[in-house]
Amino acid sequence: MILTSEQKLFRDSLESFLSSKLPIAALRSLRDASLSTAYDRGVWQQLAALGVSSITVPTTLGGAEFGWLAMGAVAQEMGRRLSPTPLLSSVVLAQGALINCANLDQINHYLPALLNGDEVWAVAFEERAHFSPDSVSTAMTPRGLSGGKCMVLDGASADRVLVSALNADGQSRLCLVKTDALGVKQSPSRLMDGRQYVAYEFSDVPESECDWLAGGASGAGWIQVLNQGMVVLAAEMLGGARELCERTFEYLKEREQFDVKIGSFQALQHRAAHMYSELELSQAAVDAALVGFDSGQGDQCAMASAAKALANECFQLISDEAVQMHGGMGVTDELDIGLFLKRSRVCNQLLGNTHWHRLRYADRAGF
Amino acid sequence: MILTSEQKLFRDSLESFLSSKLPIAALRSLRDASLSTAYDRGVWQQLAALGVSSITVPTTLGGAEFGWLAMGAVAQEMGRRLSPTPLLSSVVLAQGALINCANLDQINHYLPALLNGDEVWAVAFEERAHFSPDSVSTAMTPRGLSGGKCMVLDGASADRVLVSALNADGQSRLCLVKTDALGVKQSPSRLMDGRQYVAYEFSDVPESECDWLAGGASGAGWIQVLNQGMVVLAAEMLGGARELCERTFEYLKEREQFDVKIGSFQALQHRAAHMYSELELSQAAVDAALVGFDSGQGDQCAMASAAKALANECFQLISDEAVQMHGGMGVTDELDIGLFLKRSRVCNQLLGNTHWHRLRYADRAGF
Amino acid sequence: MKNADTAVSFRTEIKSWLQKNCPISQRQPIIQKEQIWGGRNKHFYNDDARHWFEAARDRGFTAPEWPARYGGGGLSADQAAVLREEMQDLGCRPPLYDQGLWMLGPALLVFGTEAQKQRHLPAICRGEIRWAQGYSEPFAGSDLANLQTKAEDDGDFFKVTGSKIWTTRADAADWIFCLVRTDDSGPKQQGISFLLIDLASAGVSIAPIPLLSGDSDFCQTFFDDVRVPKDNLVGELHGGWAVAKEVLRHERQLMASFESMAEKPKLNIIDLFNEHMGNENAYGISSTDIRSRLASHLIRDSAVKQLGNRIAQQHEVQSVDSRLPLLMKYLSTREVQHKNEIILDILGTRGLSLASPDNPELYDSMVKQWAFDKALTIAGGTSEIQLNIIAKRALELPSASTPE
Amino acid sequence: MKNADTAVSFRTEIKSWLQKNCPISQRQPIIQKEQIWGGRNKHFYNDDARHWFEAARDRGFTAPEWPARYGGGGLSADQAAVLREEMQDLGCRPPLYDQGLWMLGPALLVFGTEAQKQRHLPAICRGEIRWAQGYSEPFAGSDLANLQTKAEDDGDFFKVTGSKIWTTRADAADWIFCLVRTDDSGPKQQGISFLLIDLASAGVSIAPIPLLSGDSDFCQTFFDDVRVPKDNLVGELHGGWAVAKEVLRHERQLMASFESMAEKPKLNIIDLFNEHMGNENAYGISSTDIRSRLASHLIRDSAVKQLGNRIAQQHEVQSVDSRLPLLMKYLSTREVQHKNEIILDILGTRGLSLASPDNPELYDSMVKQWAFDKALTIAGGTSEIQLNIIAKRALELPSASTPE
Repeated sequence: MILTSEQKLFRDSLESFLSSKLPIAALRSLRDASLSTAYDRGVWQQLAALGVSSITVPTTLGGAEFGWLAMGAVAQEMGRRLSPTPLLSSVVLAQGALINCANLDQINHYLPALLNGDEVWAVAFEERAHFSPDSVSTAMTPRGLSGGKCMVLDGASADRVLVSALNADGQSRLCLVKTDALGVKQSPSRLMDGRQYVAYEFSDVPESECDWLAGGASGAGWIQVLNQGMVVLAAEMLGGARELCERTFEYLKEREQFDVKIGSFQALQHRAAHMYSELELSQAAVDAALVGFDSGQGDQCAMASAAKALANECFQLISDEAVQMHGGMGVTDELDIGLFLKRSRVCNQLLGNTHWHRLRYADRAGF
Repeated sequence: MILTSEQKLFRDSLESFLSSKLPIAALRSLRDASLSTAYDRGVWQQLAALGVSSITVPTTLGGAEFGWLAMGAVAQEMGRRLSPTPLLSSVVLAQGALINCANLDQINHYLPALLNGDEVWAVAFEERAHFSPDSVSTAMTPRGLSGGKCMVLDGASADRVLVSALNADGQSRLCLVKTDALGVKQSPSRLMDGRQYVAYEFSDVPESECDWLAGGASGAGWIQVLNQGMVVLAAEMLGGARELCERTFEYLKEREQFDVKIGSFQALQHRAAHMYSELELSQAAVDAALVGFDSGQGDQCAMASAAKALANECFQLISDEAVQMHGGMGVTDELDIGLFLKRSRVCNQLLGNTHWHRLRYADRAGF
Repeated sequence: MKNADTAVSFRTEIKSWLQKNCPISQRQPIIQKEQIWGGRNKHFYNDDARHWFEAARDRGFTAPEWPARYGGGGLSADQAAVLREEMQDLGCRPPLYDQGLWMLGPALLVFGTEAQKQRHLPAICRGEIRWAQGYSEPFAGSDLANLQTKAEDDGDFFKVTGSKIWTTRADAADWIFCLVRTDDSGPKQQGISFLLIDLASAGVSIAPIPLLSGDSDFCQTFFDDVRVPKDNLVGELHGGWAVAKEVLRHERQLMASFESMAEKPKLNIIDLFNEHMGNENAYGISSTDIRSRLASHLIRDSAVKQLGNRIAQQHEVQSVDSRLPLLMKYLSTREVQHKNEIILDILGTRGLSLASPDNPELYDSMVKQWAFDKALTIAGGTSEIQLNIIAKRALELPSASTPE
Repeated sequence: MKNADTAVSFRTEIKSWLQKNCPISQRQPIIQKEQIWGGRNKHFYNDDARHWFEAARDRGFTAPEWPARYGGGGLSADQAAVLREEMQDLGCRPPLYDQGLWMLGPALLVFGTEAQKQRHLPAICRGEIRWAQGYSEPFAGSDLANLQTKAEDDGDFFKVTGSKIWTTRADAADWIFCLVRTDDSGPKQQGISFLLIDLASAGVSIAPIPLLSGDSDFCQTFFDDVRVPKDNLVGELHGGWAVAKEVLRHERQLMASFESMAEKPKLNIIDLFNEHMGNENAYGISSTDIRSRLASHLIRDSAVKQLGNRIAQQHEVQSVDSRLPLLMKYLSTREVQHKNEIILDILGTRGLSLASPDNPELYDSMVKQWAFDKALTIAGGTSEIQLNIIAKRALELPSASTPE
């Protein structure tokens, strides 16, 4: 991706911060932490102070307006380190939804605390085990908001949660609820990527606890937020895939078997070359989607689906090959390779698997 | 496949006959022959005299009752040489349908001429561009039999054609019609495999020209005939794939580039080993289905679909790799490699593509 | 079989013996924690397991084809096949799990001295000693012959120093069979010897290796000047490579049939599909994709089994295409991995946890299996080594110093 | 671009020039038989084609970036990019097809003498001479340097003997650029020279090679004591390898962008899908499979183009990741082949004919394209060679005498 010098400077400062504060060891310790911990909130406040929460926010709203390419670069750096942060959950999805789907009063009321890291939010939009954002049965009834949501990223560490639900008029909207509100129950779990995902149960949450986002374009706005989530996740995944490629190619150059470097075996060379080709191919699609968000040009849904579909396949291929090429060491927990492998499978299911995105792409392309 | 010594003797005599009478050159001259020629009928009569038309026919009906494994072995030898014969069209499909779906009078009336090669038949069961034997709109109307069929193998050389059609009661049955009967129109074409395929147009063919096969189990019988057609075709395809493997592996041992045999390049070795693994894997499925026909054990539809699905994938993989590994020579018409490649693509579409068979397998397996 | 009547009566006898001696609970699909492993610290999950083990042991059916004088069943190949078929038919669990049984024993029968056979084989058959395997080393990997663990001559003993990795459950084993270097002056495949070592010896220490699945079924085993009596040398001094290849042959067969040894999921994959793949999302027909992939897997999986049967039948008629057995490990391990990926896709976000309080244990164990099976294409000869072997031995492609 | 105003006015000027000079019929997707090839036997499909060719030729737009003094357009890289964009925008067909234009010319600009440039470049730009390429030989293949065609010193001439294969349409060409061996005493990449040969010379004979597609676009060209003036040597004597690599670089770029040069199907693949994939059979949802594969292809195809754009943008800002261009041929040729297989599957039994009276010509041409494109992963450096190059140059993996 071609960044401006300003964007590069930003990415480089982030990179050194992440290297010192959120190396892969951070994920390892998170695995053993209590289920209520999704990430280090202190580190997140420092990241917010560095501007991570305001990258794509317009200057008119107090943001940095650095653009989506910069966001992609940050996500990629986090992906390289498997950094547990609420970038996707709180910034891209929740804060994105606030900006895209709320009215100006709501934005002015809530945004500052998100930008400075004082608050973190989550978004609850899944009701099924396979991505299906249009399946919404959670609804506002005369007795209050009721329904269940699963797979809420970082949900147990959030101050508020945006819930996709049917409002009293039966329209699908986003509803902001404090996570400690009456009638909200959380069941956190840690999936195999070491990250926290929460199932929410809403039982007659009083109307007074619900703030419905009520911007003009909330339907289309929410779709665009999901598109942005898909692409930022794809960028993060490619960060992981790139890290794996680099580690694996290094290993091929170092490891000796049968008195030669294993990287001199042509069968492995061809597979390595294929991995690298797939990585750069996918990167091109992700970059194109990021550029598309900045320019507003092109079919945003199609570009987002292309990016996520390729990132899914690419990360799965490369993590499989990385494990196999590392041989016995690849299946141990001593190396980090397995952590990336497990992350790849979680990411595959998040925000749409490959087939889902292919079919959406086909829809958009008119066949 | 494990043949009895009797079966082996039979296969070996066939093999030497085919090598002298139907080498690949026979297919090459067929390509340039008139469209009305599907195969050399004189050679076919010799093959019939050798017993090729009676392999699976019960001795009670004058057959040899050599079993389906022997049939598979013969098909494989024909596949190795791309031999243009009506084995699939006239013996496995048409004669098989006669035996499976007709009553005894009909069998006694028609079978002898088929067994001794005096007559050859075709079967017309396709109405669409993708295999769909259940889609039958050809029907007997008060004015006679009317409808259209496509992809009739060897149709223009057949004396009679079995047509899947709705009888006067609206039941789907097979109807035997002489190919020169009133109201029958044929349009032959030669597809890229050099073989003849015919589109038939039936316009008010008089009832008197139609002999409806009327055995007890004509529905189930016809499905089993199709199963047998699928597996014999799969055996033929694997014959082609095996021939390609042998030719390609020989080429890898002979051809020098960069001062070494190209077969010493590990990337090619791994791909060759993979080709061979896929070949033997598919062979196991085809053999199992053939054994299943002989024993009557197992789900015949599931085994047939497994065999055809694997043969499709295997022949496509191996023909692609054979072309690529032969380099520039692989894309010329000088070598025979391209003939196998083209045959593989025709066979893919005949009697069901991979996806069709996977879904049928899933149906049978209950998911 | 020569005499059809004998065959029929043998089958009848076996069937009724199994029905009598194998309790119903031991005919259920096996669960890992209920497997019967031998050894000094033998533990039975319940009385039925103990009963089944003891009955099989006393009849020699823990090692049906081994000679009766070494504690085996003394069955012919044909008879053993009948026993296997009948056990499969009833769903009988293996009465004993042990690497000595699977790998060391067959090699001892070929290479062991009479004294070694008498000492070790009965103890294996009877589940008295549990064995671990000590082949791989941290710096050897696929290049097995590159091993560094040294056994120095020390009179009546060898003095062994070094370490072995991937020693499956060495922490629960009593003895280990090891490849050690006794001479490093010549080519590296020479100068290797095959030693049996009591893990209770002074100087042995064992550390589990955590895997990406979260389990630690494998260990690294360290030897620090461990004294091993020279009686424990199997085969020639410096001639251990031949013994090792025999063991390896059995290990690869084992890996190829790994699935049948492994814990069976409580839900088969077809039921899993039917239970989970409804019209789940906006692109509801996306289950067609998984349906097609599952069908493809099941078709290939059947074909792998059919290929295995074909090899077995060829053995029976003694007309073996020696190329076919080379394919089994490569094909079967790939297929297990395909299946696991399909399971993950069927489960969707239900199936992403290795251990979670609110996730049904069933799904967790499937995901653990996915992670664990990533090793199948590595252990016991990587897929790359398998392809090298196929290219060289089955296809006879020219050598480019391709290792195996 | 330095001066935005200039840029805008240049773009405006180009657009209006194109609109004026490129007839509407020349803005349709290209059909093979309507391509404009140069040469002594130049033939125009119709007057529009002649008009478009002559207008482009006179403006130097057959070779926009070549210097005007050699008949080119004399445009800067930025200006040429604007021209390309505007031509693409209007759908203008290439005004001239020629291997001299694509491959020889760029190499002559680097390695040719002034006399050679003046003699050959204008004739190329003006479509007066049609060129063929003579690299491959029957026994060389990917191992290009292993060539055997000999050029012996014969005073003011070379005497050339041997043969070249895969000489695209040599039967229609006027001249050929060849690699020949002038010295076989040293390493094989040395002792090669780059010669220009008039195909009208005595001793040249040409035989078409029939392809599996049924066409014969390629020839084998034989040289039997052909006398070639020494003026026709390009680059150093024995130093032809450097020239060849420059040509090859352009050929690989050409192969990567082959699709845009090739005949466009009259029906795009999405329309083809919509037209043909109804609920055709009992397993009617099987079109989901092709739908998914088609989406996958289109996604990858877009990504290949996006990668190409990224490389172009990097060129603009002069910060090129030199690894990326190495990927293009491998990725793009694969994708074309994927597309062709999907087309076959969409067409089903409608699409299995290379030439048949009752099959619409449209489908035949698609199938021919399928067959022809099988060569894309072979010609101009096989995919295997591309992977070797990526492994070595982009990934810097250790050499195992992997050829490129």
